Amino acid sequence: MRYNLGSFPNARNLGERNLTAKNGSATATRAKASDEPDQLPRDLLTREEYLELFRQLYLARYFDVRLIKEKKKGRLTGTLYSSHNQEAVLVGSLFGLRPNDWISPIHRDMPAFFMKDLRSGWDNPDRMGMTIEEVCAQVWCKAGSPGRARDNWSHIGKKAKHIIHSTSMLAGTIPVAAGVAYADKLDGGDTVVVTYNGEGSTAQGVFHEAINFAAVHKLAVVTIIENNQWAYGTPTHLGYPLEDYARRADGYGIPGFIADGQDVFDVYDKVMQAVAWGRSGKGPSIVECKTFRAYGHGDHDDDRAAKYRPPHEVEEGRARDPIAIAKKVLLEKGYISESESTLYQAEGKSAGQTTDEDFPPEVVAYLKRGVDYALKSPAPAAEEGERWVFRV
Amino acid sequence: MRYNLGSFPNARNLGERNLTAKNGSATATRAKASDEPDQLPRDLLTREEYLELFRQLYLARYFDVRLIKEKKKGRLTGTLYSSHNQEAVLVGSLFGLRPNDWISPIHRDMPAFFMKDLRSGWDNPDRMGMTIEEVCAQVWCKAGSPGRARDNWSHIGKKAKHIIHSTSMLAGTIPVAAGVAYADKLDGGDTVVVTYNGEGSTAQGVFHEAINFAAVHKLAVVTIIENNQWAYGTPTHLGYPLEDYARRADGYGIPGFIADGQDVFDVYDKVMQAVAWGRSGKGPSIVECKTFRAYGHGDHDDDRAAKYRPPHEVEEGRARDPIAIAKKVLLEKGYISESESTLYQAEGKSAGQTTDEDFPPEVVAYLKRGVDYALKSPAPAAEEGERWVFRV
Amino acid sequence: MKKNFLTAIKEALHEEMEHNGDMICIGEDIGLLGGAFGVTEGLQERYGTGRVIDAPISEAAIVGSAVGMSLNGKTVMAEMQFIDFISCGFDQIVNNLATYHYRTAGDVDMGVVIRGPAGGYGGGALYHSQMNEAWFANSPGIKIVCPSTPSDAKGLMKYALRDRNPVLFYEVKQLYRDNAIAEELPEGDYVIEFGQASIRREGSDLTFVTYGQNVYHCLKAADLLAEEGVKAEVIDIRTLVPLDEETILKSIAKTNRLVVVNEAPMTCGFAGEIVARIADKGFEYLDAPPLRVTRLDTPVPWAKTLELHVLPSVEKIVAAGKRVVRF
Amino acid sequence: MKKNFLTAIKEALHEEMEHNGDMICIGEDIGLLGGAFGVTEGLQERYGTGRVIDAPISEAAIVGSAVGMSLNGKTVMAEMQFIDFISCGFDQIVNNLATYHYRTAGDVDMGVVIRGPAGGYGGGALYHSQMNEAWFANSPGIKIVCPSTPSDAKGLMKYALRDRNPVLFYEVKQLYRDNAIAEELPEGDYVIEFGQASIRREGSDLTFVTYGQNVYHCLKAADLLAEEGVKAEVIDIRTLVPLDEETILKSIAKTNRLVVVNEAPMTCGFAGEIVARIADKGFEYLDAPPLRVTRLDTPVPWAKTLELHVLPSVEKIVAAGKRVVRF
Ligand SMILES: Cc1ncc(C[n+]2csc(CCOP(=O)(O)OP(=O)(O)O)c2C)c(N)n1
Ligand SMILES: Cc1ncc(C[n+]2csc(CCOP(=O)(O)OP(=O)(O)O)c2C)c(N)n1
Ligand SMILES: [Mg+2]
Ligand SMILES: [Mg+2]
Repeated sequence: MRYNLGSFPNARNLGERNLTAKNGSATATRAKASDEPDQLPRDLLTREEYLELFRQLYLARYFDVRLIKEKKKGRLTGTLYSSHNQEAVLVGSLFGLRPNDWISPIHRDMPAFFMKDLRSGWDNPDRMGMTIEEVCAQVWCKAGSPGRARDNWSHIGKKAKHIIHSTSMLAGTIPVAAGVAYADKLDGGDTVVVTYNGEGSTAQGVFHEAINFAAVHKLAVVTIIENNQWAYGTPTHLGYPLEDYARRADGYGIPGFIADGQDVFDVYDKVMQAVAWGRSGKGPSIVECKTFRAYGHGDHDDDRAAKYRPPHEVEEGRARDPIAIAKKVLLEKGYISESESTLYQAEGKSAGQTTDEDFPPEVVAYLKRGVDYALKSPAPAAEEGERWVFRV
Repeated sequence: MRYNLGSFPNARNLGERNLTAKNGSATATRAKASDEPDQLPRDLLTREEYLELFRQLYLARYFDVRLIKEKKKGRLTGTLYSSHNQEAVLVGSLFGLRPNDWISPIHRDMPAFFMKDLRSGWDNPDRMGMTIEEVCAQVWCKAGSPGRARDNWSHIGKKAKHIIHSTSMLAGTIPVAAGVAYADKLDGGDTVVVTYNGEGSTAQGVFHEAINFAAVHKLAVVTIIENNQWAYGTPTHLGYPLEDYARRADGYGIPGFIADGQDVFDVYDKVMQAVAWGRSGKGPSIVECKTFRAYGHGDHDDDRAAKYRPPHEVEEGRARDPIAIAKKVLLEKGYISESESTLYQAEGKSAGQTTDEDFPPEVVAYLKRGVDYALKSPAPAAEEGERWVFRV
Repeated sequence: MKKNFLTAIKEALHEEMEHNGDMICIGEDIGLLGGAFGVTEGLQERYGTGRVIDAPISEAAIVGSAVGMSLNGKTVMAEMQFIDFISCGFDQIVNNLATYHYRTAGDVDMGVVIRGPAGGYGGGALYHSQMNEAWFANSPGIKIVCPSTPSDAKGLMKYALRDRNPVLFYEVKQLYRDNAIAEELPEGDYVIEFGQASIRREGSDLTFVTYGQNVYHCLKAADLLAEEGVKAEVIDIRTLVPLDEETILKSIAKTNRLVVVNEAPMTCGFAGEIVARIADKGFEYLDAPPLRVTRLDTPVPWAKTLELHVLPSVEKIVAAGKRVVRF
Repeated sequence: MKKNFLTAIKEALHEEMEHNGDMICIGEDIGLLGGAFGVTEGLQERYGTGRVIDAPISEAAIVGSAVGMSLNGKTVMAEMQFIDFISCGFDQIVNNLATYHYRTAGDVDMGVVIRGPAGGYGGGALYHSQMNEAWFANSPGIKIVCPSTPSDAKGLMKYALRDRNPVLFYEVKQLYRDNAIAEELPEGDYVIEFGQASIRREGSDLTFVTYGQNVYHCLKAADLLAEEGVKAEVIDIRTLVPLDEETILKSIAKTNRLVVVNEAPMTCGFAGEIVARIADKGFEYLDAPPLRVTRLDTPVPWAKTLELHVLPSVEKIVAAGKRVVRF
């Protein structure tokens, strides 16, 4: 027997991967040019909206930083899947949605639960998103969580707020999203359902079944692929033969957009195009956001990740901090001044390096409200363990 | 609540479907031009090989016709999934394989089990295919079947002959094929694995998982999509949003060939290109063969199918009989004379309309051997029902 | 007019589609064709392609999208063309559908009924003969139904489609067109609540507990035993989850002997579950070992000789009955 | 040197990879990372990317391709990152892998071991806590193993990798690095044949039958009962399929009392299977109802309060022990 190992894809031979979206190189099927808007969606945003997008990046970052610190201090249970360095994907994709659009965040998208429809007012009680209190109560594993701490971390949601709950089984929520969209279409609605997925998860069979079903029925499902270059300890080329995961779309004849996941405005543009496509009845689409996972897969993996990932790649990946990139845009546009731009300097810092001073005070205060609530919330009573198996 | 039914794909509104492959219209990713052979594979075939291909069409047709008649007489148990009118897909795809290549036929591919490596001699005992006796014993549900009548109809195979057994679960054999190819590659081999699948089955999750895996590892798996326009009672546009199922390939960056499934030579050409691609280590590919299901999904469905399928579509689909099309080519090439061409006239006839005179005598004799064997073979002994749960 | 089992289910579906404008049906070939067995015939013609979906061959997407439709206000009937293919949608059922109410602390309920033709004795071989209910009985959050008569089928199906809990509905395909069991269906809006076993024959010497087509094997066995003076009671549990333990216990208190019959593989099947519950809660009643007559721990093979060898038969049931009364 | 549970399994894998040049390992993150828990550490470095495959996140393709590799002459270890995710490869296991030998009348055998971290008590919530062995026990053709000590884990894993039958290997992840159970591993080529229960503690008053981490809960319960003068025997079955009924029956013949403990949901779980078998074959030995202490029929919830409420505890086991001795 001859072993012929050389010809197998080798995880240890990463070669050079391109961590950023190449402009104009999108080989994936795109929405037809005639369907593209005359101006980029961001051109319609006001200065205030630009600033709000920017502020939300800080909010997402601060939430993650705070959780990392709490976890390090042993105050949280379960695994933390950091969204550090991937905030632009969440903020940019959520910002342009209508309040009653649906979303389904997954493990790395914790901030999405309270950032949905944040535009309707951070403290607006009618806002179509979860409250910071609810999300913190969940993270702290308390009865105040909407799921009463029955399933962990990102496995929450809220029907009334149009946030779909996921199981752990990756890509398993895409068919649910398709079903939600189907029901909405049947009722003559025009909401869009945005699902979040890691690039590794796109290999799941149910990913294919769900997108195929959505494509046949032209359902308004936007599938965001957060391509952070790693699926746990597996690099992208072992999960899919092509560099651009957006090309998964080609197999269904649906648009596959590619966004620079570090540029919140580019994410906003591409997602808004996909959303418009869906809302107008043209069907599902995929938006691949090229980003980079800053830390380990989960916090338990930080040390091992430092070994399996090439240091230069990590450095390069972290260097493109979404806060820095957005800040540059705001400066260029003259929406903030030089001196304003140095007020909060969270960018380029690891969680441990940041202090509260690196974030706008309203961001710090917002989270404090959540944490205070969580700390005061009790643990669920033991007997609840046997409740709600069936609806009675 | 407003119902908005009009915008759902309507099975009753078939519109005009194109039942034949349009030359040059293959929108699917194709093997690069530089990889295409200078001449078509068929150009390398001798006159004798042309005639053998032609003869094998009769053999496949006769097998099916005989089974239909037996079933009608109530002599067979289980469901018959007729391959009538789809013979060119089987014959054309099997003809160019090397003896030790692997295949995995499914429900509509019964003739494939004994037609594999038929080129090595119909009666060659070392041939890498199953015998007509074995296959008939299976159809007659007898102990002489290689599976001893433990699973039904097409659920047979033979490890030593490199024929993979399928379960009923559609597309479930593609990962098995990928595993076979992987093991072969690891051992430094260069066999190719050809899997057969209906177009409807491509919607299964495991189809996606298996092709993705094969594409990542560049495994020599050729997936043939027998697009016979119907998946049981469901027309193609309700299973996939695009007309050409070969475009499934685009999502994996692998070649997607389209063959005229009624033209045995075109099937041969396209499959041989796919096989060469795989054998040379370039990875998996898909070959969509456009064909048409002559009867019901299974024989139990003949009457209902006559209702759910538009008569003009059935007429048009049956009109392009693969035997007639091959005959025309042989005539044009001068490989048979006008008078030879009228010797056997199975083409254009339904099973019931044919007699043994419509087929070459050696074909009739070959099948007789199988049927005689089957009739003599005993039913399996009851106690065998509890054997082979585990290997002991 | 007497109606068969299939017609009873068809009527239930039509009535619920009529009554509930938010109900959707999804499955392979259920619309244009009307289903492999014709159970859904006429539905798409009447309610349109929007509410009656001919799905791609994608069991996971069928179940998963049913979950989403239910989340968004619908009631969904999802057909598995054969219950055997449920294995391809397995994760969506046990981990998503079944747990949704639990993990959301009641925020979300699931109005999803998964139904399909099931069971052996028809020469269907490994993949068209299964009774795989035990997988789901061991997956908390799913109700499981398996009726044996047309009227039970209708009443239970209508209840299932109104219960905002996931329901798995096993339809014995050998009974679909069995004229011997055809019957007049109750008038009006006939609904049977879950958790009520039906005593199909009264007896004092031993109790057969069963469901599905084995009900008829047990009734036949009871006939044969009666010829020898042994009076067997036959209980058709009708719903497995929830299980009517009370009726079984009451019977065992009287007969002191239990034989459970079903056609799933023995190990970890629902027959063993009934035995285990009665061995615990009815221990003092039992005068003989509680027995199981089930499929052997094998797949269902194709050839008739083989199939009958591994499945429960009237003979095997009679033998088990004799064993417990002679103990 | 004492070695922990995880090391024992790791050693078994390394030894079999060394000994069997036709063995392949496949799973998510098992190569470059060395597995989520590190069980496969060092394998890819040593045996290369050809024999140790970092698979895409595709459980069905992992199992299905393992079937194909085995068909083509290989022995395959397929890892589920958590045994919970086996639901995504379910069809390939129960309908393809498990039945291959049966439906080919022995032409094909399957040298495939599926292994993965399993079990609760770790705050893993619904999808990182499962013991779903009953699904497979009800699916003929799969052997099922669940060891509780490092040496059992090693010996059984090596046997599994040489048995040309499909094997499902449940590794209790809470035991992986539990120093309290670390032990010297037997020298040499240590292999334990399936179907041999291990009597972990002798006793004469009642018998606990269990496996996996509940072995330790039962031992602890036996300690507590001993303080009250009750002598409990503790049997660790080690393999569920095949099951060593003889050892259990012998014990019951002596103690006349049975309590089965496992952490799967009660209904149709393996605890019920053991009860049903003993209720049949050991009926005359039993002086008290055979009891089960299992997870409640709920998913495994996250918060510690909730999780402990639904899982078996030493207290619940002691209570069941008292109930049977006082009966
Ligand atoms: C069906 C399934 N298989 C395996 C896992 C274990 N798992 C959790 S996260 C993960 C990696 C996911 O990678 P990716 O989709 O790229 O998302 P990322 O974590 O990078 O954001 C794996 C393998 C799972 N949750 N579900
Ligand atoms: C997983 C699964 N779901 C459903 C079925 C039932 N079924 C058998 S054949 C068939 C239609 C297949 O259509 P296609 O793949 O186009 O093949 P064709 O019969 O047209 O050759 C269906 C739905 C099955 N066998 N497996
Ligand atoms: Mg990733
Ligand atoms: Mg077809």
